Amino acid sequence: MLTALLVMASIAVVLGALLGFASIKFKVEGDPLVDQIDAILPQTQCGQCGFPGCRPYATAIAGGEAEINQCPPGGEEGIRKLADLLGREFKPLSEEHGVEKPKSVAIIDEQTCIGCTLCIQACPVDAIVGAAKQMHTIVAADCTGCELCLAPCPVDCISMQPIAETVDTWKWRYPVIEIKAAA
Amino acid sequence: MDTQAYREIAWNGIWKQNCGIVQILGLCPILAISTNIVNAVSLGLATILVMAMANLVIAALRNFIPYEIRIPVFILIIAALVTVVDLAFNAYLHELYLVLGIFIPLIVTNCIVLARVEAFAAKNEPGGSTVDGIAMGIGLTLVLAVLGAMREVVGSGTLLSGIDMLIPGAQPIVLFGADYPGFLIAILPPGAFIALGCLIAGRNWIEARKQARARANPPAPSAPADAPAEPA
Amino acid sequence: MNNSPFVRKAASVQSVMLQVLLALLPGIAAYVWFFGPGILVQLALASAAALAGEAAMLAIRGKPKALFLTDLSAIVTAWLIALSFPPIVPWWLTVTGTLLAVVVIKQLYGGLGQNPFNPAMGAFCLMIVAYPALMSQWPAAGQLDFATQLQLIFGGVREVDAITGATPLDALRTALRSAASPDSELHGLRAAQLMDGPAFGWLGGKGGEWVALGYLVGGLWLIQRRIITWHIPVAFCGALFASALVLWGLRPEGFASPLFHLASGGAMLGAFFILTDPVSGATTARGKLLFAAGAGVLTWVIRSFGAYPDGVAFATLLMNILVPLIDMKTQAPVFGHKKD
Amino acid sequence: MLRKLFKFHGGVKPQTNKAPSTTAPIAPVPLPDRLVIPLHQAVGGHPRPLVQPGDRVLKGQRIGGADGSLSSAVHASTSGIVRDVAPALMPHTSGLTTLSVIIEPDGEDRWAELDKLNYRSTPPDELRDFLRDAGVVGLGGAVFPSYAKLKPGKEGHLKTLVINGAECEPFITCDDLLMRERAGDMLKGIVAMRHMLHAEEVLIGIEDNKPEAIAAVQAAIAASGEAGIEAVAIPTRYPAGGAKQLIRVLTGIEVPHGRRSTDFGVQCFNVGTAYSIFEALELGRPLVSRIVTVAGNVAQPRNYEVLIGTPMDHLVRLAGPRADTDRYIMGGPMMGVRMPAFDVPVVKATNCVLVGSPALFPPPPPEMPCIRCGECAKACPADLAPFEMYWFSRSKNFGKAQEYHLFDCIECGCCSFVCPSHIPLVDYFRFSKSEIWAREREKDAADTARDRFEFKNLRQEREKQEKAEKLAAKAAATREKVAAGDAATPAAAGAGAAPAKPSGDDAKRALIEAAMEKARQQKAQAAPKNTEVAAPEIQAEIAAIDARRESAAKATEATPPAPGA
Amino acid sequence: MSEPTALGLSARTGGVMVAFTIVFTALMAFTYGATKDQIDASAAEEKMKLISEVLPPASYDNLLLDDYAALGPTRELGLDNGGRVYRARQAGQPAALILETTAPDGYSGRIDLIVAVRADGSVSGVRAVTQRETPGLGDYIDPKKDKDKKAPWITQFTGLEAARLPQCKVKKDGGDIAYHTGATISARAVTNAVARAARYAADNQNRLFAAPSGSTL
Repeated sequence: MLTALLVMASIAVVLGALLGFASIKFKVEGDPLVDQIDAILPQTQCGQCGFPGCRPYATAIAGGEAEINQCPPGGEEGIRKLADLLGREFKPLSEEHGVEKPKSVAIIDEQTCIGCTLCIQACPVDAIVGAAKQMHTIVAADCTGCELCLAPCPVDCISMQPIAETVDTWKWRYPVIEIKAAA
Repeated sequence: MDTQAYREIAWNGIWKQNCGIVQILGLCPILAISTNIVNAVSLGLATILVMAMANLVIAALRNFIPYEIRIPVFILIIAALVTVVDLAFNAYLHELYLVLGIFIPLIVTNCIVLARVEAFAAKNEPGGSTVDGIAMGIGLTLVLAVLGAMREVVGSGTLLSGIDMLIPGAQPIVLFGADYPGFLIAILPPGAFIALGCLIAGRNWIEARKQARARANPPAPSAPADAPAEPA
Repeated sequence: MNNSPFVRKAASVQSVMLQVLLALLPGIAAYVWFFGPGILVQLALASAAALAGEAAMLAIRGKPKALFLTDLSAIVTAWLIALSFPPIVPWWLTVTGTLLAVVVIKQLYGGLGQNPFNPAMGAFCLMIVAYPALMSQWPAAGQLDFATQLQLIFGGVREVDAITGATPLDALRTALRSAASPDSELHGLRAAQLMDGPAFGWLGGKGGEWVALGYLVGGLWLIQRRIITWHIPVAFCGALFASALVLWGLRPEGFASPLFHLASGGAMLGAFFILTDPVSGATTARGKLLFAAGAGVLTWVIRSFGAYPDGVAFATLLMNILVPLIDMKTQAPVFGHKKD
Repeated sequence: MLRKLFKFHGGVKPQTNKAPSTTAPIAPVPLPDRLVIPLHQAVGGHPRPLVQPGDRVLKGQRIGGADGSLSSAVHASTSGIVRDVAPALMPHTSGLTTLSVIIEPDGEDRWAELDKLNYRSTPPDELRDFLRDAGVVGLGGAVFPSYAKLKPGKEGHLKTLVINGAECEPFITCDDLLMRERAGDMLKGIVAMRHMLHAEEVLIGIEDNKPEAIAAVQAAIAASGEAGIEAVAIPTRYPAGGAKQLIRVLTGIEVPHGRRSTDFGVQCFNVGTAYSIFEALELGRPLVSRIVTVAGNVAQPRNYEVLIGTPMDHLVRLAGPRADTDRYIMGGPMMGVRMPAFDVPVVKATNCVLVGSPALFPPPPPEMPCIRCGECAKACPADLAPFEMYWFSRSKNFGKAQEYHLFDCIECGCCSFVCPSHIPLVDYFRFSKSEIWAREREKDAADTARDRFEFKNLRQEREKQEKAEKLAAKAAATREKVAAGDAATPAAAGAGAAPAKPSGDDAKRALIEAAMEKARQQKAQAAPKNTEVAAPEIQAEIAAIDARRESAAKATEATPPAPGA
Repeated sequence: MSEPTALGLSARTGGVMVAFTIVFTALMAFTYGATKDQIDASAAEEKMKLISEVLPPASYDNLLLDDYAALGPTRELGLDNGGRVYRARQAGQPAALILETTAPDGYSGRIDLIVAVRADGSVSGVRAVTQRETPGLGDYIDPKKDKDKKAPWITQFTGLEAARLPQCKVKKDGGDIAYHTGATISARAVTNAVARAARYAADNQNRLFAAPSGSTL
């Protein structure tokens, strides 16, 4: 009886000490999860999720402070990827954060623009060029379609235009050949 | 904790996070012991007992357990409780003990016990933890019971055979008469997998239908009471 | 409107399946000749059950019935079931087995092309585990007339112990066990001597060897028609032969000869018709060799040491599980990426 | 003289249907009313237009200039007037438009002044620029600018120059007829290419179902007296005319996906390309026409010498299309592209206009599930496992599809051709490829956006810091000044320090001001925001009104417009 | 709480671990002590129940479980690691021997049996203790698995007289014992083991009864 107790106790001492030691020695720093989440997010930096940019949202998801369904530009596919990555259940896009829209770019109506630079400050990716009292223009290739420039414009000269399909962006559709029940 | 929270925990354990057919934990005893209802339910009851006690004890002691050694301590506590139950079965329900055999000690390694302790009891107060342990145990027992019933009925055409081990003098129910040839595979291990697969499919089907119906007529937006800390 | 290519070869699933059915005919003819026309009743039963099960499942799953019922894949499954079950199992056993194959093993996994397991062999395994006694009773060649067979198939009470025996495979294994035991009168006899009984022919079971020859002929025709390739039959037979040869060579009194293994049980049916099922089998050339060789070795192991008499069905299912892995690991190098 | 030939894996033997269109010689085509010449006809950058509506152009005049490192010029195919430079429907399944020059012929078909060139005495770079400006591209169907391929590899010379006269697609005979009728000129083009590439040997691969062409080419070689050029008959099997397959058959070399064949000492050109190089170098004529087979559902299948930009229906009318014609296919039945309309123009890539009808090319039978029979893998000339790629493409598991070498697929159509389940395998692969490309574009865009966002944050942080430093410095300086000035001239100090006087007080005022400004802005924003509920037309109207007001009262302060309603 | 050092934390976790170990080991020890007698009694009862199936309790009057002789490896009984022989006595006179025996040649491996042989050489009864024969095929040697509940196959050995022992073979081998088609091997293995055990009991009866209780032969 006593032997058993002694054996158990000594195992306990060794094990306990070892684990305590290991927990300090092998501490893991950093959080690669945030990077993985950030890679899934569309990087529009639109803030519709309620966070100031994609990375802060990724950090919030990793920390369990945000749901995975708050990113309208990422759409349903983005939510599915996040759900897969995190092993969470898929949820439809939360309506309070917006709806999925076709990819667009902002266009400045150059007749109306007064050159106030407010949109330049709002643009998260520096895709608007121009200077005070000068007409602004948007670098379409860099525009993420975040719509953040729409609200600050005092003369509402910015509009969103869906990206048109070209031969280079045209996609073959998923082949669907109807099998008729009568066939 | 209020009643609503307890109800949430219970529902979680019995249906939403059912360890048998949702988390698919503890397969070894589920598959091995569910050859008939009596064996299945007996092991289920033993597991409920262990889970309730383990959750209670660990929730009560959770503030004294350093984070670094929590797993060995949990295992130690669970092992001790299982040993107690094992010895008790051996002493007072010996015949059943012979049938359940190795599976009572194996409760120690049943992932569901450690999973609940780690995921719930270590973070919640004893009352809720006990309810969680019991609910999870009931969830497991229900799966075991249904599985046992399916396999027993299909495999040998009886129900509650071996009930006399629990209640002396009780008689099993013979469903299809003595001439029933028996679908032997149901009682053998492959049958356990097939039956469990059917159960999982059945639950998924119910859930899918529920979701489809919810999508068809969305409920008025109301903030549902958040379940207590539930790991993903 | 469709895109290129705008022309197509005249090939269809239906014609593939039809040729498989035709290739089974020589074996069936030998079967009828030696064991009586009872097998035809079983073939009809299985076919009817398969079509009924398929139709019901297609209706439930909302799939086009006419298209899938005429692809003949259910009939192929039905025939393989009837040919691998003992010819005198009761009708309900054939029907249950076929329904399990078509409904559970094929349709529940998604129907044609989706089943990871060979439906016929899946049904065989389920049935032999569920009804081992019924599935182990084989009449010897010419033993039963058609009336008795019909009575056994459709009749109620079966006094089968008196009139049937085990398969030649099982009989020889039993005899070899006895021969190995010092208590037995058969002690010390070799396989060739043990095969002196009325159940045995010159290679395998009496009659059974001719049926196997029929399957071989049909299978060779399938290879010639390019429906199947040589890889699977050759690898399976080779592996079965080789593994049997080793222990037979060492202890001929304890193990059956390689030729006996090839000529008995489901070996030929498996080699040409079951393992070659493209849906559940390996598809790459090297994968086919590996898959079939594995099945061959497993067949011999199960036959020699397992709890059930024949091993083809279990070996097939076990190798079916490995198919995705085998296929993944045996991808042929693609154009330009070969290492010379 | 028998050459050791190699085999490529797979392939199929569809009915060739070549005989009817080879009975008559190549015929000219009368000038159409209108030529539509797309500016982007070759792989690479979009050429920029060099003409404007109303311009008069001569045949062979450049109308599109090569743009970027890989691009090829475009020329007027006949003399006439430029009617328009506008997007027009292009010969592509998508039915999209592309910037095109629309020319109304004047009927004179007058050549512009042509420069010839002695290739033997011209430096290689100049020669390549000349060919680029002559618009010479691969006429086998890939339309890759030829000048970019006419560079010897790193070693400075090439082992084998392969000339592709295999023409494996059913129905198409344009190369066959070219070789029969113009073998001598074509050979001159080949000799020029050999010169540019410093090729040791030239192998002209021709499928053995074209004995006349083989004989003609052999005769031309004999006549030219060139050594080291050989016309090789290769077994007829589709797709023997695929560049990689032909190289494999003739040399045994397999050029992997994503590698240049010059790295392996081989380069491959189409016979049509060779002929147009001859025309460009020896006659100075840029690529303005090509030989096109018209076949299929027509009364007299035949080959025509067609001006680039000729509408296809104009061309097909000559061959007598049958009444049940329902589509044109550009190319052959295996890899051809269904045209979105009948009047799309013939372009440099058009080797054949295949006229289709439901009877000739019936719609495929219903698609059955894949039974993994492996027929497609047996037929695949790229040694792929199409059924696996199909499985993953169908479930949109693109990563896995790529693992099975999706991008090695040459879309030859052999797998779809043999599939007993009638699965449109190639369609799935096209779908997957374009999805993967789209995703890569998206990912690149996201990465750029991330970088730019991070940079902006960094910049803002830096600016804030600099501002704070500046402020602090300024404050310190003022304080010093105040401290110093207190004794001397309090009045001056008061004036000077007013904006940044006691820091607490000042900051507070700035805050208040900022808040007020913000409120003003918000108010300003709120007003137009009301209009968001209005219909887009009304919004546009308001915008227009605003614009007018804006321009009218430029000098005056822009006041927020009153709510529209 | 400040950042602990590795050694400090080790000491603390080690200490806590020991405390938990001592408390819960004590709990187990206590339960063990409390249930030990009951468990022993249950185990003995279990054994007696099995024995009573092969030998009626009325045919002896000694404390059977205490009156045994241990056997070393015994080839005749198929015991590779030894076993026990219980000796039933009526009024001090030999009544029966209960032998643990093993049939090594079952279809799926060894079959452990207990065989009761009366002093007159007849077989009183046989039971399979552990077996792994093919379910539904060869497992009828265990009466619990035998479909024929009224006359299980193994009861053919009950009361088998000494004179009939030479015929203790399956019918296929020319004996009296019936078997099921397709599953000869299991039946033959058990039958042969019973015959061997009976022969061994007859040959060694005196020696077995004479050995002191608890001794090893």
